[in-house]
Amino acid sequence: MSVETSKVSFGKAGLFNKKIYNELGSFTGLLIIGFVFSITTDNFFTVNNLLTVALQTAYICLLAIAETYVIITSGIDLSVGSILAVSGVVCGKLLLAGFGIPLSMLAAILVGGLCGAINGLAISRMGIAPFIATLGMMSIGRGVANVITDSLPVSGLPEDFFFIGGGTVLGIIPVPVIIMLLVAMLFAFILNRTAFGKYVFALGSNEDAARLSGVNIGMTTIGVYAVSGLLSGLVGVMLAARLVSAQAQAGLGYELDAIAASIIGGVSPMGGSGTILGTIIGAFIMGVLRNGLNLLNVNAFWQQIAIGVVIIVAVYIDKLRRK
Amino acid sequence: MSVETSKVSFGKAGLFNKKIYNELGSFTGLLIIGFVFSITTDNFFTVNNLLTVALQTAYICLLAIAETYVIITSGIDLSVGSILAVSGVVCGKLLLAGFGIPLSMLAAILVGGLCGAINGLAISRMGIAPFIATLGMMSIGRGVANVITDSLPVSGLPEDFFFIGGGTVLGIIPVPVIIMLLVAMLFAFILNRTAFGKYVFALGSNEDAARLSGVNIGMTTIGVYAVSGLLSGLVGVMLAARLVSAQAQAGLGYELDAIAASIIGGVSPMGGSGTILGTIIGAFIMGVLRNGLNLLNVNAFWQQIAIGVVIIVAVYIDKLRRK
Amino acid sequence: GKSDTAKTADSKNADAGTKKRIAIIVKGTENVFYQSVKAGADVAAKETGVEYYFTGSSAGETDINGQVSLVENAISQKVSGIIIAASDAKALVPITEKAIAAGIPVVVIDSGLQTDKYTSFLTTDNVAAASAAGESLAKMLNGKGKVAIVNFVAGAQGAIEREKGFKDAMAKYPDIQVLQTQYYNNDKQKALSLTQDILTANPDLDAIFACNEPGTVGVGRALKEKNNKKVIEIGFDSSDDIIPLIKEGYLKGTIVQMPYNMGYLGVKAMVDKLNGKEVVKNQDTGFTLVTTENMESPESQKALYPLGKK
Amino acid sequence: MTELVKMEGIYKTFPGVKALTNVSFDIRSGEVHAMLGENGAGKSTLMKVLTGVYSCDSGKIHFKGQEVSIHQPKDAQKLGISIIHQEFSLFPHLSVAENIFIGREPRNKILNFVIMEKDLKKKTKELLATIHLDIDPDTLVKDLSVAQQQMVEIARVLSMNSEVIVMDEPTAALTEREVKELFRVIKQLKESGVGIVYISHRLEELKHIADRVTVMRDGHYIKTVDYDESCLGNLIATMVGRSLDEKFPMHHNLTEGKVILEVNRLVSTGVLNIQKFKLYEGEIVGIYGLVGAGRTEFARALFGADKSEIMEIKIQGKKVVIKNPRDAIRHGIGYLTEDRKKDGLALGLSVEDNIILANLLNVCKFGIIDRNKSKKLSNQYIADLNIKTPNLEQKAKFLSGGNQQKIIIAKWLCRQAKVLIFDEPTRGIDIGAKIEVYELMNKLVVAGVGVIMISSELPEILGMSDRILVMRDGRFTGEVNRKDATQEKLLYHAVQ
Ligand SMILES: Nc1ncnc2c1ncn2[C@@H]1O[C@H](COP(=O)(O)OP(=O)(O)OP(=O)(O)O)[C@@H](O)[C@H]1O
Ligand SMILES: Nc1ncnc2c1ncn2[C@@H]1O[C@H](COP(=O)(O)OP(=O)(O)OP(=O)(O)O)[C@@H](O)[C@H]1O
Ligand SMILES: [Mg+2]
Ligand SMILES: [Mg+2]
Repeated sequence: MSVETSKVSFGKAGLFNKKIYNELGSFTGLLIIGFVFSITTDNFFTVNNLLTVALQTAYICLLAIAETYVIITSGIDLSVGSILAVSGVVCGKLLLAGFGIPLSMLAAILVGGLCGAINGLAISRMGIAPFIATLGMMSIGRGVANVITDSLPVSGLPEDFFFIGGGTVLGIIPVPVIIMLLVAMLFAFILNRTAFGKYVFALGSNEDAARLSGVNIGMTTIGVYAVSGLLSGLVGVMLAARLVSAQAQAGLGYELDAIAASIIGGVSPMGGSGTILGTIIGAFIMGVLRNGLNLLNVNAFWQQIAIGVVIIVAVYIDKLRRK
Repeated sequence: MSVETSKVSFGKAGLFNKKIYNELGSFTGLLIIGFVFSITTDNFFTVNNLLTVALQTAYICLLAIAETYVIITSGIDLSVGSILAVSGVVCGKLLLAGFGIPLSMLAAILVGGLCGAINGLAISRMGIAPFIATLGMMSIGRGVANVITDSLPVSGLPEDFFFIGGGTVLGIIPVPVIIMLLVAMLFAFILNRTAFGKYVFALGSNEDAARLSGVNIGMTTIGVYAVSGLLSGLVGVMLAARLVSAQAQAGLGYELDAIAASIIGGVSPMGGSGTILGTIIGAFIMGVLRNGLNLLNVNAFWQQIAIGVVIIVAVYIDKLRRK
Repeated sequence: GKSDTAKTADSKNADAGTKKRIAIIVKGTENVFYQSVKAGADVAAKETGVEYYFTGSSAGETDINGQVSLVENAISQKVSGIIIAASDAKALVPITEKAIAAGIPVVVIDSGLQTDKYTSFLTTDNVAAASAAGESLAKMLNGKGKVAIVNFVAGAQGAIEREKGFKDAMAKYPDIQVLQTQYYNNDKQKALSLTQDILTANPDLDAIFACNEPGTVGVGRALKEKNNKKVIEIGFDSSDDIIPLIKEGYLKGTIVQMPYNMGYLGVKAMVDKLNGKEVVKNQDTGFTLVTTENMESPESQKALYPLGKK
Repeated sequence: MTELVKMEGIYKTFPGVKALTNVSFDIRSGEVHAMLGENGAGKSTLMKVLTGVYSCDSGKIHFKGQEVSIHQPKDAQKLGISIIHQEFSLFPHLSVAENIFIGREPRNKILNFVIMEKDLKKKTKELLATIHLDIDPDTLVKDLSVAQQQMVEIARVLSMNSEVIVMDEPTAALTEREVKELFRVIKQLKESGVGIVYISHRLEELKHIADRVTVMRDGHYIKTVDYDESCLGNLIATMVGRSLDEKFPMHHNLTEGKVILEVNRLVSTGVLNIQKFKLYEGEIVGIYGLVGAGRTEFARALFGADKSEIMEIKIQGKKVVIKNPRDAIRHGIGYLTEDRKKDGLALGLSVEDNIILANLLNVCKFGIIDRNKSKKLSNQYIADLNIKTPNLEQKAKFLSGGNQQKIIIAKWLCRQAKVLIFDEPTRGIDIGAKIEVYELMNKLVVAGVGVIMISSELPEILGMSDRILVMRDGRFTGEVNRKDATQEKLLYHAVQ
């Protein structure tokens, strides 16, 4: 693909984005990383391992989609990891109380949405900076999850529950990957093709102009953080299902991974631009990197160094290409 | 002090800020929190405990001063905790190698400054978003600290070294508190009274305009992150001194505390405004809160919840007052 | 931790087919404790001529999901065997069972796993060890006093067990009051601050139990800063920072585990299994309670310096 | 007169846009060299090349006969070339004094990095006095009105003591009084031998100051002539490529339409005190006033953008409550703001997104956007308003100032509001486009829309309004009918 095509719009390039071309940079980066690992390790490029990577990355993808919405409005959500824990333990407790899998899951995800909406309220109605509001929720959520469980694992959950977090369809494709793809398509559609999506961009691009154009800033903000909470709740439920056990400590520190994935995927930290496809690529860059370095048996400390370097280099290459 | 005075400039109100009045809100918040603990516990309002709080908070204050500079330029520095660890272990290794306390400290702090300058270079020359550049450094720095020490504590340091991190002057005032106050005054002066300080504000207020006005954006950015690195290095050395042992795990997660302290203290997350005095008050709000809840013997999980709630409420009250 | 990388990197292609490769997956490679495990494994590997790699989630001990991923990676690499220190007793069960089903034997070290399909389980009995610590403390206190517990992370299996063992011992003495457990998240500085606050809040405190290395050091340093030898500290684990604290008397006693044994015996057990020999299902790797009084005894010295005195 | 600057064969392209093609230009000492051209003609780009904001693809720049290379703003500053940018380039969070002297603060003699606050303030006060601007040097720029901000920019350029000063639409944000002040300053500068480039779309200003005029079109240099009033018509024709017969197209004034908007009381302490205001269907009401008269405050309060204490208004005879812009829009009011960058456009979004932003619900079914409808609408307004953009996906920030303004107009046209408030609607748009906008307004009023036009341009107010209200200190101080209106009357009410 030559540089001259940069002005050619790819037309209706699916649900993800009008100009899929924008994502080619980070996608190339992903391919290069994958290629290097395919050569240097025996096992990277096997169906089994690739599915494993997809499964491992699906959770961070979902959280990164949440952050994408938030960061496009020029916010940040530090509470996804904690909300995830709250939803997970709520789901576990409800299952133990005998509410059945569908009902428990739904309620737990809604609890996540509620936590997110509270973030949104604090930000839009009380005027608290997103960093502080969600930092507060990060602490509160973790505390609540600990209080609910007394910090003991919630175990003895029905074995059927495992399907959501670790089951496979057609004997091979992990359920979380399917969930992630469906969610990604839905949220890409919402972002690009609905009024709400446009409001999200407008809010992040110029809040004053958006307000004066009749955008309901308050509802949009609450909506965005509620979406983030719902997705976190979903991930919480899925992680609990994968382990058939819910922990108050689940998802500690995942917020940084999720935010990093979005930004590596081209979401502007200043707000106003970003795509779901880019974010997913960003999450996979991180996921493939971790997996590949593990397969290479790189010492854990050198892995930390390598990951830091590759993240910066990947973003830099993408930057160069966009120029 | 009545609301009408809000437009009166306080003239030369010391080195911290032209308008000290702005800080009255968060300061009142701090006083209220302190007052509550003075009533509810026997030991909060004792010279001994207050000095303990000051000592515990001095480290976060220094990191928060670093973040203040960075956030005023509308950046963020996630790597302070890791840089701190690198400087700490470098200092430890140099001490073991017999370089003597002053030289080892100086070298270690400069290493911190160097890491910061690399952040600044990645941001200004490579155009990487501060979040990503410093996230990369966070990972790299931690990895380097682990590689240097093989993740074992660096112990057997000279006991004299303890003075920097835990010694007292006049038999009672902790050295870290004195260091913190001196550093705060110096950096408040630089921020308010020197050209570099103005450029920091200009960069955060309107980067395009700063460029058009001939401000050297690159050097200012590098300078700001180098300052952040130097201060992190200082804290790393001080923390190592306090334990008379350097750890690659030191300062894990401190970046969030430092950033929160700055924002609670009124630094705008969008850049362009903030004061050192406010930041110190912000750090003390968090420090007093932790100390007071510990003195109250509150269950650890309810502490998490309480801290989250109080942070949000404190910022909200400050917000209301500013209106 | 550099040798393992080099070793596997250059020998991998040459004799991947012949040599046996074992994955040792721990909770955190950054911990001194697991470094001793590795030291034991090194020796056993040399003795038996197998190869191994040593890994753990970079996100830390609470990252259960990360550890699951590491096991998955080991399975897709078709290693000969997995030695694991599980971050969670139940959560790691499905994936380890998957490994066993794929013909990869699993040896569990340090932390238990709630399945019986593993080959062998080698560990310190945390409950028994902490209980022993509690008993010896109760004796020092003459069965009377006020005791604080500072623990490393809420919810970690080891943390729960040690707290339980200690509290079980205390429960036998009605005149001993135990305060709310507080957590320092494996940060020595936080353990230090926490101790100061606990001492301020409870001027009449008699003793503190710290549940692992960072905590033991943090509490000890806090006491040393105030030159406080009145409050009795009992710790868990050993390190170069802990030993002087015992010598100086700020730390009255500490439980020393035998991680070296876990690594050494773990690899041995795995090799036996791979060679088709019988393996003991549950092995206690033991612990030693080192106190200021007994620290010069040979037994204590061996516990304190498993890698040999430098 | 000596030649200060000579630019030759300048080329500059942006992705998809040939902004400058083989342009030549020169500046002599002691002259005002005016530059004319439609929106997007390349005027600002040429000046940005001169002042180091952009590097040109090819071409030469000579300064006082020597070839120079200017790659960044600092290079130009060092040579003594400074510019007032078309778009504000101030620091909202810094004080007036800091803004003016940023990068050139008076320093302590020994500790060279320390700023002498007292000197800084003193120098600022002196400087502000020379342009008769009475503001405290400590005021933060974000607390100033648009016009005051523009004056601060002018002060900054004056403080540089440059030999060449470029003014890119300096008067777009000023009112009559400050414009006079500026012209006085320009004359002084001329006398002291400074060469000035003056870009403006207010052609009537030229007669006061211009010595030579250069015309540009579509990135090409067209010609340079000595200014002389008789040639203006000719120049306009060259500029827009056709002759314009009339400046202010007459509209068919429907006598006695129905009252569409009625304000009985609109009070906001210390800012606004409006007692009676009526707007009829099919009428254009002009609101005139000096800087800070409160016109923008009136518009914002009416639109619900600012809180007001008392607000009793009726729309089409029905009492309505407007608490926020959404309410206003729902009741059929549209508001084109005076500062397009600050609150008019989402600069990072596409042209299409900006145009349909206020109108999303009408192109949506169940919240899902009908892409074809949205494209069709946008294209229609791009054609109607002659907006120059390579495509619908172009980000708004890459359009020239005037075309950005047209996008905002398109946004409200597309919304089909019943009452439109235009705050400085023709700020920064070229003469051809102005007439298009006027014609559009006429079309709107014929269709029954009521228009409130806030403007600081007297000719525009006089030429377009059916009725003119004058504001001062947040109150209406006079009402004049179209036929009785004269400049003197309006100014009398404005300062009374
Ligand atoms: N940074 C940029 N990126 C892409 N295109 C640009 C950029 N800056 C200007 N242009 C384009 O270059 C052309 C010339 O713009 P310029 O701003 O010089 O016009 P102008 O004559 O100053 O117009 P106006 O009177 O509206 O200010 C326009 O088509 C504009 O869209
Ligand atoms: N953001 C602000 N903060 C404080 N005062 C302001 C602000 N904006 C405007 N003002 C002040 O409010 C008053 C009214 O300003 P306004 O902008 O409404 O005047 P205007 O008649 O619209 O004039 P202009 O031609 O400048 O638009 C002025 O005294 C101005 O200085
Ligand atoms: Mg222009
Ligand atoms: Mg106005």
